[in-house]
Amino acid sequence: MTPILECERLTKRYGKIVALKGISLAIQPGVVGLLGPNGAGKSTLISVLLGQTPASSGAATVLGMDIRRGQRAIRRRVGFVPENDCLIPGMSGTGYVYYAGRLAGMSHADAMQRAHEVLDYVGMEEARYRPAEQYSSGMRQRLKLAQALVHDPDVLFLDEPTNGMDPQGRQMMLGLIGDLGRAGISVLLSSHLLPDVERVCERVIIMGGGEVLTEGRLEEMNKPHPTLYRVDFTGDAATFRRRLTDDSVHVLEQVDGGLQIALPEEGSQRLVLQAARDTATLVLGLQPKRSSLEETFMAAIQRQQQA
Amino acid sequence: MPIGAIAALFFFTIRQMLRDAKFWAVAAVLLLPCALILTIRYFAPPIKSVEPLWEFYHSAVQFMFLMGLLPLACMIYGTGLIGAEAESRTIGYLITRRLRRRTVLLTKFIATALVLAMLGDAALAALHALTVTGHDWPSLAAKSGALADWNPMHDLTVYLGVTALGVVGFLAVFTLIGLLSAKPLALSVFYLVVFELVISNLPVGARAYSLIHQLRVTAAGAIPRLTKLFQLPDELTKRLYPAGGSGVPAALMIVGAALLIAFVLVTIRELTPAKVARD
Amino acid sequence: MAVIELIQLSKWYGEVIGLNNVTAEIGPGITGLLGPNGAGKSTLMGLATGQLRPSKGEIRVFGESPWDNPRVLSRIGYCPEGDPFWSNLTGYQFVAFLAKLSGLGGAAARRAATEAVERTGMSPHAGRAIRGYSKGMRQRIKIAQALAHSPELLILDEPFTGADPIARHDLTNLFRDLAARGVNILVSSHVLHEVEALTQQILMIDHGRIVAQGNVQAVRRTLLDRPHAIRVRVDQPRKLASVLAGWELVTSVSVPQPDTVLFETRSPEAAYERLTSLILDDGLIVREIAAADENLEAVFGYLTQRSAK
Amino acid sequence: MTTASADRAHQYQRWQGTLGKAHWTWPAIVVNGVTLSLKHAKTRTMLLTSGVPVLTASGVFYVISLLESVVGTEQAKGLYDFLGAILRIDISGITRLAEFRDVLWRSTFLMVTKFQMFWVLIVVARVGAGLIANDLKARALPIYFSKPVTPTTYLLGKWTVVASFVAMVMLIPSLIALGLGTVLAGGPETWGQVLSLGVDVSLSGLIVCVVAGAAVLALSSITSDQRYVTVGWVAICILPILAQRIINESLPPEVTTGWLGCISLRDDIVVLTERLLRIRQGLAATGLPAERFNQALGHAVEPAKAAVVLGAFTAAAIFMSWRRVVRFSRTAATV
Repeated sequence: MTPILECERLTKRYGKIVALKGISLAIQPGVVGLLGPNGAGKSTLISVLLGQTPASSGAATVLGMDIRRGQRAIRRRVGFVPENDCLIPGMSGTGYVYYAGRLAGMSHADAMQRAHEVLDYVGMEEARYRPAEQYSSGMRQRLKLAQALVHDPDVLFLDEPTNGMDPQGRQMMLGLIGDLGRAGISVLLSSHLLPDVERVCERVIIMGGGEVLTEGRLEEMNKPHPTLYRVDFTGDAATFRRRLTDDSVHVLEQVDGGLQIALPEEGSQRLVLQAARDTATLVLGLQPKRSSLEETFMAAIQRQQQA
Repeated sequence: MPIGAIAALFFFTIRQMLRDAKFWAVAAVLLLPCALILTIRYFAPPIKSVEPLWEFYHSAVQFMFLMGLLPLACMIYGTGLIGAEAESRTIGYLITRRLRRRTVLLTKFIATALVLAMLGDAALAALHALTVTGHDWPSLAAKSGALADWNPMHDLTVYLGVTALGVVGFLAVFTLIGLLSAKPLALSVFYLVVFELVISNLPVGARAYSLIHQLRVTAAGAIPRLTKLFQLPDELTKRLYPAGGSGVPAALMIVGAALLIAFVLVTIRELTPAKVARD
Repeated sequence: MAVIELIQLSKWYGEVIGLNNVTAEIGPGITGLLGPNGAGKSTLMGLATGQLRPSKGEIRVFGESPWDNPRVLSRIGYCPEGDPFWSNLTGYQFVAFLAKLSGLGGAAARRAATEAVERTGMSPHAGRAIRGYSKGMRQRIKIAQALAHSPELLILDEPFTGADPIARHDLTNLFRDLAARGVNILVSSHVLHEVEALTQQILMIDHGRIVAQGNVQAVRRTLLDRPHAIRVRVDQPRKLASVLAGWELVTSVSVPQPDTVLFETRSPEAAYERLTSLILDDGLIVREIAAADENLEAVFGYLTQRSAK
Repeated sequence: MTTASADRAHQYQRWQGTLGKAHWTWPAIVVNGVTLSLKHAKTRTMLLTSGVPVLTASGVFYVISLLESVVGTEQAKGLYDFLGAILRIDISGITRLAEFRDVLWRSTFLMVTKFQMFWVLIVVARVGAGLIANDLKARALPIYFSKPVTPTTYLLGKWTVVASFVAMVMLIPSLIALGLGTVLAGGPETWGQVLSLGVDVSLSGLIVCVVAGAAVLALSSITSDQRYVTVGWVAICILPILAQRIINESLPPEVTTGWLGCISLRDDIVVLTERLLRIRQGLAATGLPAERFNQALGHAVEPAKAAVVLGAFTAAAIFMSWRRVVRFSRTAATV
């Protein structure tokens, strides 16, 4: 599959500060997470790809179109959801999405019909007729997504879509993004909220200090460890520990309400349950140690800081 | 009394004022008369006597500067003294610390008044210099009758004082207006038209409440011939602008009243705009 | 002794309700203030820092009303929500000025500012104007000004919004460290795993009313009518699921992923015990057993849905 | 075959339509800007009341035609004084009015233009000040520049919003007055004269639209606070008028008819309108002694100089707002 986006030593300087240090990247279609600490260059990369900020050097193409010459053509097939609120005061939700459609080049009828279609999709009921200033932050986020979808883009850039939203709002937003991915729209989701990226992205690109540190499929980064486990239990800790070590289950550390253990070999979880039943201990949890995205993220950043 | 905190806020207000583009826009407006005088002196035929110079100088200071540009500058800063901080929501930092609200208001008021007074006096001095200097004084004086003995420096010193008094007065009134209403612009224009344009010219006691009148009384007290400028019948002039008279006490009373009400308002009212979002 | 006391406190703006007749005590240590957007968190913090006046009832901080009261306010460090800044100032100037405003002398203020900037990891950026800061840096410099004058009570409104994992990691340790040294902290947020990492003591607000208060587990137990969810990753999920469906103490069973069984029960202890013996007797290979909703997110979801009914 | 699926509405559907050419989005910006402004009741009432003085012009035309029919009789005296008062042209005792009608109509429009300047000041301040400033304050520019909208299209759209309101205040009521006047007063033989007058009036109206639009947009692109733009706009309009008055009084005529006479935009526009309506030639051609009508005319400044000053000012304003908008589209609009 042709990549939706390619960069060749893309660089961007703001005076002395180098925001993008010669990034070379190819992003395949699908829902991709762009992860990185503040100031890693995520927003700058999106802004350069959208042609909102000129690149200092290097080249890049979006959907095969060069970012310097094909700027307007790119914006007809790309949708952008900015991080901060960008409502036009005095306009209703419908009017706002309709206007976005018109700005994308849609006719009056198309824009009006499509506006209501995307507002249905983001679950905006009666509120779409009220002025947008009165919306809660969750509803504003949905409105921003609707304005980016109105001209049916093939690629969607999202800048911190769930930042500052409460759990219901975040779950709703991530649901919508996942659904878009399944509907065949490629999504580039820039965020610093790891749980959100974990929940919705297939692949992740970790950026730091204007460079790409690592990239890859989410499963590889998030593999459960075969033998390292954490056991949560109630009952007499001492007898349980002794019984475990007798069954050659190595107890690494006692943590609040549980034990960090290492199984002798893969698949021998039964030993733990057996030991528990025999010492009248109740196992409340048996969880493999997962190199969570957070650890991969931290490791990537530390490696970059040492280099 | 937390002197350290008050000093910190005092110098912070001054530094922020000088760094803001608004300050240079206000300075430019105050220096407009100078630009005008320069063009006129460059193109005008040479004057023959002191009279036209005297008249132009005093009408420029009285009607254009004291009655027009100075109140405008004080309006821009006065209405925003608390309003600007509230709008940028930085007011929360100032009123949740060591200083009571009225102390915050008073400190910011004094700092702003000081800077504006200096700016006003500088603009006045520039106006004075551009109008009065560069003339062949003796030959002019010879041909002008009563005004031959005009000493411009004396008038300048009087006006420097009057300008400072004007700044303190107008700033106090506009600070109060800024606290009274969410849309201070409309109320300020109303105050300027009613008090400083209408009431200040009525032949009735209410004149005393207009700041401009008090400034004129102060100026006329120190420059007796000034009353010629106001074209009023003699006995009225004597009653309103007595020689040696001064409007300072009355002006300071207006300032005091405005600040007192402002203190009460700033103490009882919520200054942080509430952000309300509904589903 | 309670640090903050709310006595039948109500606050409304026109006809919009901020807080609705709330009586509570926020004690020493770290208290997490939770609730969806617009629930009343910022209103409560505005009242506690003397910026808003109660419409009805009373609020006392350190025993006194915080309104226009320097005696109380100088013992509080307040980190507001959003981005209120004098953006032309550098980070250091911003913190030093506000330290002086809290009564610290020139030299003491400079020292306190340098230390506060250091502790929030902002030293490399302190010399630059705030205008150029990213969202995470703005959060950290805001927190620096709140703790520069070493207050006894820190009121932090959504301190983690916009902070990336590293920043959040450091800030969490910083707050824990401060709490260990006796500083009371009231931290509001709606990103639950942030609060979870900080404290078990929570006060939950929704639509202006207190929905729950106390330790998370305690709050969890009070929701007994809500079944516990348990997730099991096993090699033959269908088989396990069919057996579980037969147990009457199990209220619902599902197979969300090809290797996972998710079921709900009203009596978790009995369920765990029977589950262990079932797996051993039937020789299933289990890879993971975990409570699916012990953490805050679930507790939060139940509570706010309950109060929404 | 209906694909009945319950959450059909919540499924994301692709859209097969085609997007128009990028440049044709500026009418959408215009329509949006105008409708947003017209939502405010105050703006609507302002627009209605601003049309009234222009309609009085058709009343003046009617009086002129009445005078022609009743010239030489007793009532004419009253009508002469009325027209003299309004147009400040003393035509008492003139009997051959037919030739005068054209210049009298043109003088009426000059008077109307001078008066409408006041309304242009207020209406443009009300609708124009926030055009870019509010977009900056609400950080709404990404909406425009994440879509295929170019800075030029954006500016053209916003400028047309101001121009359409100025037209509503100046141009349209004038043409209506002209139409009413010809119906009431003139017969078919006057249509040729009316047509040329219509063209001149539209041209002068257009000049006002261009200058006012460019000026307020330049100011509006500087700051995100609409109030400063309003204060700046009022200052640009009023302060130069005061300065021009003082200069005219204190400097000799040969100076004030040159470059120094073109300081205020308002006076320049009035001078250009006089030239466009060919009033000075018209009044001179009537053979009336000068002092009878010089009150109706503004300060005699060379129209060419006034045009150059206006042109330079408008070009500078357009260039400045264009540069600002390009910068906003470049840095994702953070002021």
